[in-house]
Amino acid sequence: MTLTILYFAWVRERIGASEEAVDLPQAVATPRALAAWLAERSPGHRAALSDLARIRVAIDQEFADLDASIAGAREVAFFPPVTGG
Amino acid sequence: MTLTILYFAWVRERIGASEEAVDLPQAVATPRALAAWLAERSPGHRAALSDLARIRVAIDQEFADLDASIAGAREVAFFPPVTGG
Amino acid sequence: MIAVAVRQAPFSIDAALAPLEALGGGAIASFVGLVRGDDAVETLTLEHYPGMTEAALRRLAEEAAARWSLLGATIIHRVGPLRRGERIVLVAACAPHRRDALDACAYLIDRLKTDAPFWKRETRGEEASWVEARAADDDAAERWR
Amino acid sequence: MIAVAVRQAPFSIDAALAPLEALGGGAIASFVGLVRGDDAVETLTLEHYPGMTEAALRRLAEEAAARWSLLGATIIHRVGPLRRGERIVLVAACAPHRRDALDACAYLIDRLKTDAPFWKRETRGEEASWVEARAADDDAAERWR
Repeated sequence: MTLTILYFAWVRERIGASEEAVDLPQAVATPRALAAWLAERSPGHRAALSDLARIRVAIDQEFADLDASIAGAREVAFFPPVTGG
Repeated sequence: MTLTILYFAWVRERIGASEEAVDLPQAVATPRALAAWLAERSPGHRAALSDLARIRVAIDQEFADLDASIAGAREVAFFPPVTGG
Repeated sequence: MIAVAVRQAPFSIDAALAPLEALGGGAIASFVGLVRGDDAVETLTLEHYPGMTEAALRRLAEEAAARWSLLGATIIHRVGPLRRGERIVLVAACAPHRRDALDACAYLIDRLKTDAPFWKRETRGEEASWVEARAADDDAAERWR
Repeated sequence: MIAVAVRQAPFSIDAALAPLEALGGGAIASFVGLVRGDDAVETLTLEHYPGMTEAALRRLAEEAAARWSLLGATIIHRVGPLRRGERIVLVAACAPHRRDALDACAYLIDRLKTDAPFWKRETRGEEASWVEARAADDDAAERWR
């Protein structure tokens, strides 16, 4: 399964990329598992995604829980709590 | 004592004047008494000022009670409840 | 900064809010009252009590500024004949943060409805009538006391 | 009528409210958020999640329109670098009567703070830092649930 991963704000800065396409092992079924799997990719990924208390997630452009299912998703985004307005 | 009396909205229309200067007998000490005294001036005054439940008052450009004192006032206004905004 | 104005001519909201935007706050809440288009009213004519009106509006703005530590407040009220869709009134409050600005803005328009000497006359075809005061407006003003 | 926009360029409040003023309602409440001038921040840079942002703003406006029977709602949010005093966001609600417009306007800005994917970065001199989310914003959004 190929998934688009998006990063915003300091998550993006630490990883050094705003977007990547990944081929996901079937065992990775939630944003929490996905973050742990992505953290192996580089020190930047690890720095960005190790403290999940500071991370929020959207699945296919909807806010989602870290333990939601990503089965069938096309796009998952990781970012800090929002600060607009 | 010479007093300026002002009328607004339908009070003004019924009386047919927006302003008049009156020399007040000393016995007329409140807006309520003043309205009764003015009502004698013409049928229009009577029509405008007979139902005081529908009338509001300002003394020297401050909202006031019908039974407030008008001693020393320069200007008394009679008008319907306000409807701005 | 307190600014109040009673005028016949139309006003720009951008121009009205510009002095508030210059105060350094992060929040401006504003309310615009319009001549409604939902009934047969063709013209609304606003009469007021010159002198008393300006003083009443200024006092209202000062009360709001003190109660919510505003950086500024603006009230503009038009008088004379107005057509459907035209702006009647603008109230606006500027504060460092949004809660103060939002609450002060609601206060300003609720209190203006009962505490400022304006009167509205509606014209429908040949017929003209003075608008009656609404008990709901008294209730809305009362909740701030 | 629902209108939402995410844009870099400045916007006019008069122009933003004109479509709401054409709806025949008597009340428009609006809120403008500005880059505050009370600290050493020189530039605020807004990042967002294209696609998700517009959908989130539209849903927010639709929820407000349903909850208060609005005639219309408008949200404009800027992105990119902004200087002190510049407008960041405008939310506005139009209703027949003022209470609905005022409440819906407060709802729109409270919910936008927690439900729309924007992030602010502050620049002070040579130093840049991402703005931390505020617990007070969560509380403000929570009171509408």
